Amino acid sequence: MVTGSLNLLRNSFNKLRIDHIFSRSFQTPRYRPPYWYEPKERVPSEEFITQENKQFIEEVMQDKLQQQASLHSPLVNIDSSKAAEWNPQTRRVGLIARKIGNYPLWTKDGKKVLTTLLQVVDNHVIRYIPPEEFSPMVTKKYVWKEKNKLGCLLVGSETIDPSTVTKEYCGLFNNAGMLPKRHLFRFMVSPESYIPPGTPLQATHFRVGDYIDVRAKTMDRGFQGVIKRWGFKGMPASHGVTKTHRRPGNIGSGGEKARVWPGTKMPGHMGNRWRILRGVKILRINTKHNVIWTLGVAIPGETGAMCYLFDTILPLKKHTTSPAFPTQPFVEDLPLEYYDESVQPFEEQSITFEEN
Amino acid sequence: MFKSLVSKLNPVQLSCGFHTTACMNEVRLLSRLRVVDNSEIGKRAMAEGKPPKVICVYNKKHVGYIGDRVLVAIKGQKKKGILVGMKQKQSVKVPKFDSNNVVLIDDNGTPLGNRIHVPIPTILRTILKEKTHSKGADYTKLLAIATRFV
Amino acid sequence: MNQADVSKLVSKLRINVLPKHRNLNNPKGPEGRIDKLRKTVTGLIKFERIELNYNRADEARQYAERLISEAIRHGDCHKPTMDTANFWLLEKELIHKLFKVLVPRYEATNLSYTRLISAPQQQYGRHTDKAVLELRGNPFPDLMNYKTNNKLLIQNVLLDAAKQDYKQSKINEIANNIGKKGNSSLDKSSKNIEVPEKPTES
Amino acid sequence: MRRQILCLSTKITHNSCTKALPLTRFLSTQEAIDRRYHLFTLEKKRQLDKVGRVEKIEVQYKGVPNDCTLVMNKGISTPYDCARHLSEWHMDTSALALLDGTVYWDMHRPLTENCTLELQNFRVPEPQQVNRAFWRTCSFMLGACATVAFKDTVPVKLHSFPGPDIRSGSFIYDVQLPTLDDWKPSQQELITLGAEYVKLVRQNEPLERLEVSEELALEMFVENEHKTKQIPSIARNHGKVTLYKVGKHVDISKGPMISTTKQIGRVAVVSVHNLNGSNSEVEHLYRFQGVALPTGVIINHFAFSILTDRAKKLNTVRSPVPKTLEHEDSESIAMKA
Amino acid sequence: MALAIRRSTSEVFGAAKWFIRRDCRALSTLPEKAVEVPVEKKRDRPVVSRIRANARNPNLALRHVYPEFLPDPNPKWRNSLREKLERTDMLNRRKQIDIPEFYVGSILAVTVADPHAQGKTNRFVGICIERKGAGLRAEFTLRNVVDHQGVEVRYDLYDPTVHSIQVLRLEKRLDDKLLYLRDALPEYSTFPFDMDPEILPDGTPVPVNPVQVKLKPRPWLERWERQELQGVSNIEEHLKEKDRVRRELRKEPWEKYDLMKQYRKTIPIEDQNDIWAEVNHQLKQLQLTRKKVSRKRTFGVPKTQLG
Repeated sequence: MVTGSLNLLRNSFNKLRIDHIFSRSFQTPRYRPPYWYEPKERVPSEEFITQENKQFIEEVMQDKLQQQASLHSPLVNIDSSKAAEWNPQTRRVGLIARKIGNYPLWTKDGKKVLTTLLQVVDNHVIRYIPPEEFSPMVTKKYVWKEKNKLGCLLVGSETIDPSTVTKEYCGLFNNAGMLPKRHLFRFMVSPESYIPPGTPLQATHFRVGDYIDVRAKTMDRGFQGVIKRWGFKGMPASHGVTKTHRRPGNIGSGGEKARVWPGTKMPGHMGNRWRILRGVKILRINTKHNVIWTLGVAIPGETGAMCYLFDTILPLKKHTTSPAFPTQPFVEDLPLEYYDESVQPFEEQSITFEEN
Repeated sequence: MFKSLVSKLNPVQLSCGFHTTACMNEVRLLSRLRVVDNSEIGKRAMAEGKPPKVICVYNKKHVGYIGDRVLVAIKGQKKKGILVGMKQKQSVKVPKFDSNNVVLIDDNGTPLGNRIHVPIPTILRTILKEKTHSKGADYTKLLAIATRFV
Repeated sequence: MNQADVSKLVSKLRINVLPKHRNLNNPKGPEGRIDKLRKTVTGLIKFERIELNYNRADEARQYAERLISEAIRHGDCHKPTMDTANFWLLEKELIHKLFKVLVPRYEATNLSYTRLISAPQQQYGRHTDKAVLELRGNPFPDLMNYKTNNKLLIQNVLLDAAKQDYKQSKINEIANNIGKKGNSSLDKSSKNIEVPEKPTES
Repeated sequence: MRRQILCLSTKITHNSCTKALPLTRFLSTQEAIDRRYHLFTLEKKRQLDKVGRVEKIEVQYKGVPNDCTLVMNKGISTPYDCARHLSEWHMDTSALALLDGTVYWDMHRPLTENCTLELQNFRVPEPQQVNRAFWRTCSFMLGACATVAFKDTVPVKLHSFPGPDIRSGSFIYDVQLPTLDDWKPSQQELITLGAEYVKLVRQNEPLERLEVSEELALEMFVENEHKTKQIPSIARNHGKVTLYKVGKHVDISKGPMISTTKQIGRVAVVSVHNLNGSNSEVEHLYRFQGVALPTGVIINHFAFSILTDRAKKLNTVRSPVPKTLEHEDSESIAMKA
Repeated sequence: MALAIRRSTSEVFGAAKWFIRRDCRALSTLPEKAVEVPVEKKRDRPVVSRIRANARNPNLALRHVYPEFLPDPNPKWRNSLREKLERTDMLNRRKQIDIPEFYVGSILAVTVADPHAQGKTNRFVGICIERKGAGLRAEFTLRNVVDHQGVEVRYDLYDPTVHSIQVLRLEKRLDDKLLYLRDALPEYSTFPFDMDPEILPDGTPVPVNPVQVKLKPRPWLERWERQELQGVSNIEEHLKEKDRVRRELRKEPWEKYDLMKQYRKTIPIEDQNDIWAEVNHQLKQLQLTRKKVSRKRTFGVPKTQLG
C-alpha cells in the first residue's frame, strides 16, 4: 500500500522539469574571528589542591618544558639547495618582541644616539596556513585582490603556565608540541618563505643595518582635551578671556555646513591604538639574550609593551641583499654582539679625531 | 598687612596656582646681553650700565643659540653681533656661561673690537665656518681675535 | 633618568607598590593626607584588624609595612627610627607594642606583615570599594576559610595516586635508560671492534 | 514492531548453532532494558504498598544551618526528603546520608527507624565513603552508558564492575561485546562514549535502590548469562539482591551510591582495553575505563589531563575471573588499600 | 624580652610571642589567646632577621662610589635584562679608561676628543657641582671661572670621546648639589687649569671640606633660602622679612617621615645586593690592574722629570 503510493509520487516527480535554479544570496557574517582563534582567558577558581599535589603539577609542567627545550629545530634538516631563493618581492616572517627600555649608544663620530631595546622572547612558529586555505575575515566592502596570495604563519612568544589558560587555547599548540604561549600573531608570508612549525626564531633573523617596521600599541593617555591630543594652541590666559583657556573654540561655520564635519579634531580618547613606525634602523644585536637595539625612541608603547617587527616596506630602505632566508637557523657559536659600522662598541678604545 | 600676606601665601592656593620651574634664560627679543669685546661702543655701554638689547635674532625660531647673528640696540644705535656664549642649558660638552655674551660685528662680519676677553666655546669655530660663504660675510675673523677657547 | 637616592637604605617590601602615590583628596593637601594615614596606621597597630575604604587601606598598608620593616631593621635603640615611630603612632603606648610585640612577631617571617582583603560590596546604591586591613598573626579568627590541605578530597586522592605512578614510571625509565646505555655502549664497542676489520678487507 | 521481530528472527538464524538456549536469551538490548525496568517498577510499587499504615519516626538532623528534629514517615521518607525540608543547597550538594554517625545510607533509600541524620557532601572533612560512593556510581553509570552507546546490531552484555578503588586512577566497567573481535576505539569513538555519558548525567535522574529476592533478580537478568551466574553467589548471604536504577538502567550493586547523576561533574571515558589476553573463560571481554570529578570540584585542565593520561593505562585492579564472591571481596580489598 | 628575641624555630617563636604578649598585656588592647604553649629550652643560635642580615652586606658601601650602577627607581622604566646589559656595557667602558672615584665637590680635569678644537683634544678643569643620571646616561657637571667668566660644562661619564678623567682633589662638600656656586662669589669656583693633583694616602677616608661660601646679593637663580643648605654662610643677610615668612609657610616637616616617598626614591637593599654581587668582582679586578699600572707609572715618571 505504502510502497504503491510512493511509486506514484516518484513518477509524478520524474515528469517535472527544472528550468531555473534560484539560490538565496548568502551574506558572510560581519565579524568572524580567525579560525585559529580560541578564547584564552580562564576563570580562576579555588581548586582545594594540597601543596604537595601542586608541586607535582608544577613538576610535570617543568618536565614538559624541558621536553620542549630539547626539541630540535626542524629547520636544520632542511636542505639549503632545495630552499627557494630570496628576491625583493618575497615577504619573510617577522618577530614578536618586547620593548625593554632605552639607553644611549655613541656613534663613531662621537655623537650620542638614543636607542630602544627590543627583546625577542622565546619565539616559535606555531602553524602555517597555505594561501589556498587562508580566508581571513572580511572587514571592508571591497577587498583588494592580491596577485600572488600570501600564506599565514602563526608565531607565538613567551611560554606560560597552561593551567592559566583554557584547554582550547592550549590545543592550538599541540601540533607543534609546545606549551601555550602568551602572545600569538599572524604574519603574512609568501609561500616560499614557509617555515615548519616548531622552529625557534632568533633576533638574528634581522641583520644590523637593516631597516624594520615596528607595529605596537601607543601609550594609553585616556580622555584628553584638544591641546594635548591635537596640539591646539588654546586661548589666551588673560585679556578678558573667561572659561575658555584650553577649549577648541569654533568647530565649523553655519549655512549648509551647519554640522560637525567628519574628522573634526575634538577632545576624546588618546592613545592605545595600533600604530606602525616604519624604517627603524637596527644598530646592534645581542645573540645571547636576543636583544635588538633600534635607533630612536619613537617606538610606540611603554616599557614592557609588545611589538611586532617586520621587514620594512619603505622602497628606499628595503633589503638590497638577501637576508637570512627563510630565517636564521640556530647556530651554536655566533659572536655575542653584532654592531652596525656607525656604532662605537664599548669594548673598543676611546674615539680620537684626526687633524685634516 | 601681614595677615593678608599669609592668607595669600596659603600653600593650598599656591599648590594649584602657577608653575615654578626654572627660567629658560633664552636669548629672544628685548633680552639684555653682555658685550665681551673691547670695541669702544661696547665698552662704554657696559660701563654705563646700559647693556645692549636684542631687537632681532636672525633665525627662524627667534631664539638665539651659539653663533647666531643678532641685531642689538646699543647706546641708541643699531649694531649687529654674534652670540658667543649662552646662559641657557647646553648640550653635553658645550660650555654654558654665566652670562649671554655677544661680540659686535659690522655687516661684513669684521669685529668692531680687536680682542675678546672671555673664553669662547670651541664649537663656535665649526659653526662660524659653516655660516661663512665665499661671497657673503666672513665671520671667521672673530675667531682670530679670541684669546681663549674652552 | 634619575639617579637613585643613595643616602638612605630601605629594605624591600613584600607587597605590591604602585608607581605613584594616591592623593587621597584632602583640603589640607599633602599634610592632610599624611595626617589621615597616621590615624589609619595607628588604628591598624592598635586593633590589628580594621575595615575601611580600599584606597586608603592600600596607602596605609604601605606605610605600616615600611614602619614595621624599619623597626625590625634598626631596633629600638636607633634615634631616627624612634622618631619616625613617634610621628606615625599617635598613641604613644603603641610605640612599645611596635618594638616589643610586632618586631619579634615578624622578625623571621618571609611574608608581608599585613594582609589586605577586599570586603564584600554593598548591593544597592552608591558604594565605594571597602577593604579589610589586618596584621598577620592577629588573634582574631581567620577571614579566608582555606581548606586546601585536606588530603582526602577526591581530587587530591587522584592526584596523589597519579604522582606516585608518575614517579614510578620515571624511575623505570631511568632504569631502562641505564640498561639501554649499557647495551648501546656494548654495541659501540662491538662496532669499534668491527671497524678495524674493514681496512684489512679492503 | 515488525522490524524488531525481523531483527529477532535474523538473530535466531544467526545463532542457530547454539540451539540449547531458550528464546528469552534473544531479547534485543533495548527490549531487555525495558523489561527489566518494568519489573523493577512493579516490584518497587509492590514493596511500597506493603508498608500499609503510615507510621511516624523522628529524625534528628545535625549540621548547618542548625540542628533540628524532623518527623518523617517510616518506610517512605528518605534522607532526600529530609534535605527538601532544609534547603535547595542541601538537596543539590548532599551525596550520602550518615545515620547515627555510623551507617552510610543512600539519599533515596527509605528510612526505617528513629535516627540522627548528617548529610554528607564532597567537601566534608572525612570524605572517604562519599568518594567511594561517587566512584561506584561512576562505574555503574559507565555500564548504563555502554549499553546505550552501541548500535542495535552490536549486542552488549554487561559483565561486572569491581569495587571502587580511587587510587587506581580510573573507574571501570567490564563489558562483553560478543560480535566485536579485537575492537580498538578511535579517539572519536571515545569522545562519543564520553558524550553519551554526559547525556546520561544531564538527565539528572535519582539513583534508586531496591532489594529483591533471588528469583526475581534471576528473572530480571535472564538474558545476561554473566549476571545469572553471579546472582546466586551474591544472594547466598541474605537471600536478597540489591539493585540500583538510574533512568531505565537497572544493575546489581552493593551500594551505597550518590544522590543524583547531576552530581557527576567533569567526566571523560578514557580508554577501552581488550581483556582477552588475560582471560580465556569469557570471550570478547572489554574493560571500559573513565575518570570523573564531582560537580563542585573544579580543577584546571592541565591537572585533569594528568589524571586522564594516567587513567589511559590498563587498570589491573582485578581481572574479571568469574569468582563467585567478587563484589564483597574486591570491595574489602579496595577498602584495605 | 631580649632573650625571647634570640630564638629560632617557629614553635619557639610562637611561644615567645605569647610570652611577650603576656608581658605587654597592659599595653596591648587585644584579647589574649587562650592557647598556652609550653616554653621550650632556649637555643643559643639567635634569630637572624633576614632584613638585618641583608643590610649588613659590606658591598652596600659601593653605592656611594658608583651610584650610577643603581637603576632608576621608577618602576615604569625598570627591566632586569636592560639593566644587566647596561651594566655590562658600563663595565666594558670602564675597562677602556679609568673612571675614578669622585664626588660632588671634587675637582676634576677632563680631557675629551673635540673635533672643533685646535689640537683635537680639549681639557677642562673645574669643581663637580652635580652628578645625576643612572646607567649609561650618568653625567656630571664641572664649573670653573675663567677670565672672570663663569663656565660650566656637562660631560657624559661613559662617553667614548672622553680620554681621561683625572681627580685633582678628592673631597666632599657639605651639600649634595653645589648649584649655589652660580650665585656665589667667583673666588669660590675659581681653579687654575695647571693645578697639581693632590694624592691622598691609601686607606684614608674621603675628607669633607667644611667651607661655607658667600653668596652675591640678590637676584638669585633659585630660592636658596628654602633649601636648607649647609655650605652657605651669609644667606640670612640677604633675606627680607617677607622671605622668612614665605620660607616658614613653605616648610614641609612631614616630608622627613614620608616613608613611602623615601621608598619610591631608592633601590631596596635586596635589589642592591644582587646588583653589587654581580658588579663587585669585576670592579675590584679593574681597581687592581689600575693600581699595578699606576705604580709602574710612578716609577717611570721621576726619570723623565730628571731628564
